[in-house]
Amino acid sequence: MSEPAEDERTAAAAEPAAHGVTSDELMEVNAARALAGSRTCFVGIGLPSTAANLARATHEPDLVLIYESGTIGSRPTRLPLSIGDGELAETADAVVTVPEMFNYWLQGGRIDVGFLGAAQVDRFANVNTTVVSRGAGRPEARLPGAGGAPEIAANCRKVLLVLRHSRRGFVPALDFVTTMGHGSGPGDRAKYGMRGEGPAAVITDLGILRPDPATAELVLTETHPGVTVEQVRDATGWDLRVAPSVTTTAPPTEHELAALRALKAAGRKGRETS
Amino acid sequence: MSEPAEDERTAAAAEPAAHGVTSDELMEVNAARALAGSRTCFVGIGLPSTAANLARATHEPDLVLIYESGTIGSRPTRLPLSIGDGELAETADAVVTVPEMFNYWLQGGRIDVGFLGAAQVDRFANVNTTVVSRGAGRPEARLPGAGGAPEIAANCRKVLLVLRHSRRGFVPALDFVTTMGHGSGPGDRAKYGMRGEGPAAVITDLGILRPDPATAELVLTETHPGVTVEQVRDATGWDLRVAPSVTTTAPPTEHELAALRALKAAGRKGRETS
Amino acid sequence: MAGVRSLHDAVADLVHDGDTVALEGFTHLIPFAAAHEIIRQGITDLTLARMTPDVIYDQLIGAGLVRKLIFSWGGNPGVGSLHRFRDAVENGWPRPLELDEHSHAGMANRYVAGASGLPFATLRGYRGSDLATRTDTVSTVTCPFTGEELAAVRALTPDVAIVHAQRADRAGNVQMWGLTGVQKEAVLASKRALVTVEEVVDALEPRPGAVVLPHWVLDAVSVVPGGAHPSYATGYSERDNAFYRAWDAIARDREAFTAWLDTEVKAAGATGTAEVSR
Amino acid sequence: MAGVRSLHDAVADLVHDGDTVALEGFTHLIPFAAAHEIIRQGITDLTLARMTPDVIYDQLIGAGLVRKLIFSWGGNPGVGSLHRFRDAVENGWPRPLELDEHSHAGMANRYVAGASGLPFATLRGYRGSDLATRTDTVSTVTCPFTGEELAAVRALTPDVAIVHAQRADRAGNVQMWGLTGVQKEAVLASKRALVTVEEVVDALEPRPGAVVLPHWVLDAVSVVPGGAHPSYATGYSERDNAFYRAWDAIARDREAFTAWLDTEVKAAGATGTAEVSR
Repeated sequence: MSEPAEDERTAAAAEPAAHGVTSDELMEVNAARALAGSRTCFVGIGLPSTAANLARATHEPDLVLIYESGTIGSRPTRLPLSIGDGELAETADAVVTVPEMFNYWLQGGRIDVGFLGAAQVDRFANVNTTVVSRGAGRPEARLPGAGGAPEIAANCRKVLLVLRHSRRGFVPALDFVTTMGHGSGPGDRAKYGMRGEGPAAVITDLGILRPDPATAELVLTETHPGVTVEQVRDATGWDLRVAPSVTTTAPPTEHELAALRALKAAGRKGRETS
Repeated sequence: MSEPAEDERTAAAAEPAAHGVTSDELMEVNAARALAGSRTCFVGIGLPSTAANLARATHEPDLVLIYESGTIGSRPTRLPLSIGDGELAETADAVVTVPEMFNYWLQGGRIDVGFLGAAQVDRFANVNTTVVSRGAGRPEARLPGAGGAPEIAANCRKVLLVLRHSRRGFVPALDFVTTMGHGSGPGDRAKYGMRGEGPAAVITDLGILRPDPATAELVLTETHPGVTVEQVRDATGWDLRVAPSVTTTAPPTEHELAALRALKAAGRKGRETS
Repeated sequence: MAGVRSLHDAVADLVHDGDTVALEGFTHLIPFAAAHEIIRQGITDLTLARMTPDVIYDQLIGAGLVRKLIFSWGGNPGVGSLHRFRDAVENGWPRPLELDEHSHAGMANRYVAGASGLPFATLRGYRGSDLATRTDTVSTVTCPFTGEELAAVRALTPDVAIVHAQRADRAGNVQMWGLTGVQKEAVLASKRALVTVEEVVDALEPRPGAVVLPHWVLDAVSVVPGGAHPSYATGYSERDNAFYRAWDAIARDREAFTAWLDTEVKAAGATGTAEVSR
Repeated sequence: MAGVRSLHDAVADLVHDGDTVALEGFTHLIPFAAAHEIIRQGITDLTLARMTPDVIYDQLIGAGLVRKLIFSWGGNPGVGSLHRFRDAVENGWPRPLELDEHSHAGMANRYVAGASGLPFATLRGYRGSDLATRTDTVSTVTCPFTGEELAAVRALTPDVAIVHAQRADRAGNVQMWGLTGVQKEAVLASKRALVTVEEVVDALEPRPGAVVLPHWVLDAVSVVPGGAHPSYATGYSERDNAFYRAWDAIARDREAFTAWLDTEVKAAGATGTAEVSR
């Protein structure tokens, strides 16, 4: 369920966007904002963890962070490298076993938001983190696999996805459906007996896509400052639908940006010294 | 699974047997001896708990006592009144939840002996602790119910039963089968997919019955000192089979008797002061 | 989201006539004070669920508030029968009592299924027993891999769970330790949950064997020191075994029981002195 | 019955060619030293089970000892791919690797079923996912009460479980705390179990969050201080994140990996200095 190569990609994507803000920072700030009003979040490692911790550091100080390693209510002071960093347990309200986490807490339907990364997403916000085809005669490229994602997406009240925008990531057809988002359209989640409403937003470094309530197909609803609709359509592997009025996301506030950069600096420092 | 009225009955049955030893003490000492060679015992409250604690105090100091309240390796200094007395937890190697106890420890097939009491037993060592018929037109007499017994008897490697001998208790046909012992004879446990060998002995205040390996029917194999075979047959509600050579149980040693009386005195004292 | 509330208000808000209520606690931490508040408020037609009914359910049953009991072992541990329970089952006094009777393993797994959001649980249980003939919440399921037939029990999802714990913090997070039985499962299986605690503290220092229930899975926390008596709260009190033994004589007689209920529960509550709550 | 034994002897006795082995630990307490001993002894044709294969399985796979992997997430957490795992899957180097791939919820429940003596477990899982099309250990089961169809996963019952823990007492009882993941389930699901520990102490003082595994469910305990490195043991060490990042470059290249394995595992073991055991 995680972004496998967070560190490397962050470095690559660090070119400044508008106002000295990188496109990754726009993604992360908007991903954090998407948690407004949520009480509990099942947090994937990598970008989702950055977003959830930023939300805690800014507008949702009481957000309960839940990591699949068994921690409930973690309050890390730095971004964890792995989902089982010691600080996640030491600062938690409760630590439970992994089976208890998946059965009582996730499957029990108690968690507001499942926040996931993805390698490939399709127009119905289904996710592939398993294998990617490299064409005829070549072996499939192996991704990490499902992790907790299929059941996180099925059992949380809603799902947020965060990943960088590219034609490699936003594909017309998944090579493998690891995690069902909206299936093949409206009604599919109900047909499969899934609890939550499914993916409510896909936050990228270019903007935000949301499912059309009527068709469940992802629609571009917001772009980040300085990003055009055409840029987003170019970076999407299918003919991306666009909302009648696409708005621009508010630029990061100084507080958001400072909090995000402090979290990341603490994470780097923590990783070097530990 | 427990003897409901331990205290009252102990008082009533306290008339001295041979050598100043009561018939209850003979039962308890022999019940403790039946644990020889066992490593782990799932302990019912009442007589089984007395026996298991006496075994620990005498010949099986390393016997691991497991109580369904969740304690593994309890070392009580006095006989607990209930299965959830604080000392059982405080002295345990581990305390687990009740579901974990039944699923991982009992159903997992890890426990050598299940030690149970009973209200009614039949010739195949099936047990009733649910309801007793009081005859036509009268309501059934209500007993406490199953507790852990059905799964203890199914999942431990073997089962020991301990109860006082009477025609009310040793009946030709159970009014209700709460807990299957040997069913209706050999092969029944295998038919039901049960793990352990089932009841290996029924220890009473008069002697010891054991299942005939060929028929699974309980046979009188031992009487306590001063008890005749006729006495046992008279106290049994069916035509009790008797082994070709019935032996006499060894009288309690001074050590056994002293340990038993010390445990009971500590139990009484603990109950009064707590 | 749990708020710290008076026991009176919490019970009045969360427990309604006709509800299925699980007041759990395996010998330890039995929520007697909350049961007494239910009695004082006369909340009735209840279906009560509990592995070990114990004296707490003897009192609720004798008070005439219970229509049905879901359980696996109904005795006064180490002492004898629950006479009010028996009187209700055998003689219908003060009203008939319907039973849904299980083994401990079955009851524990019914709560596990409820807590896990599953409609049933699987176990190696009830084999060769007549229990399954008297309930419609035991069935069978076949393993799709091995073909083996196993017992299935229906998930238990009470309307309300009530448990007692040692402590809560000011946010309403609850901490309990010692024998924690099936309480977490009962709370998580239920639609609503009330916890009575010995005290509220500033911070829940981690303790060996402690279970923490986050405030956001609870609906109310009430401070009721001694709220488990005659059961106990490890670290705060000891089990009042003398009360359990004395209960036998009280419960054996309908009049003695009724008098006890009037003076010790109904009158005590009216003056507000029996349990300090805030 | 666990005895305290040298890691060499414990591994030699308990782990055999062709076994299914679960070396568990969710980021925390990963039993690296035991894995290195398996590599030194060249125990091969293994089926490895683990929720999060991590660098430990990258090493075993790269060493050519693994025939099949049962898992749910195979990455280097926060860093990137497991290159030896990918090389085996994508290119069959040094040998082909068969996969039995699950979700975390499915894997956790496979261990739960194993620990519980059940042939399968039920969950709300795999719905709408292609995962079930590539494994024969996911199926469905129908609730006998509601008719709902749910996912069933086959019990996982490894031949051997190997875990790392903080401490053991002289009887071989083991105590671990911090993130304890799925280790208890893995140990109880397996036919044999080996635990490496940081130290042996006279008595296991109770600790918050501690899990105790009694000696009588274990087959051997070996004292291996630092035996989880580069993973960590809460209270004894911190996660060596630098090693995890450095692993990416080592594992990316077959020759670099082979050289690393020779010097850091095979040679180190030969001199007996890498892990102190007794």
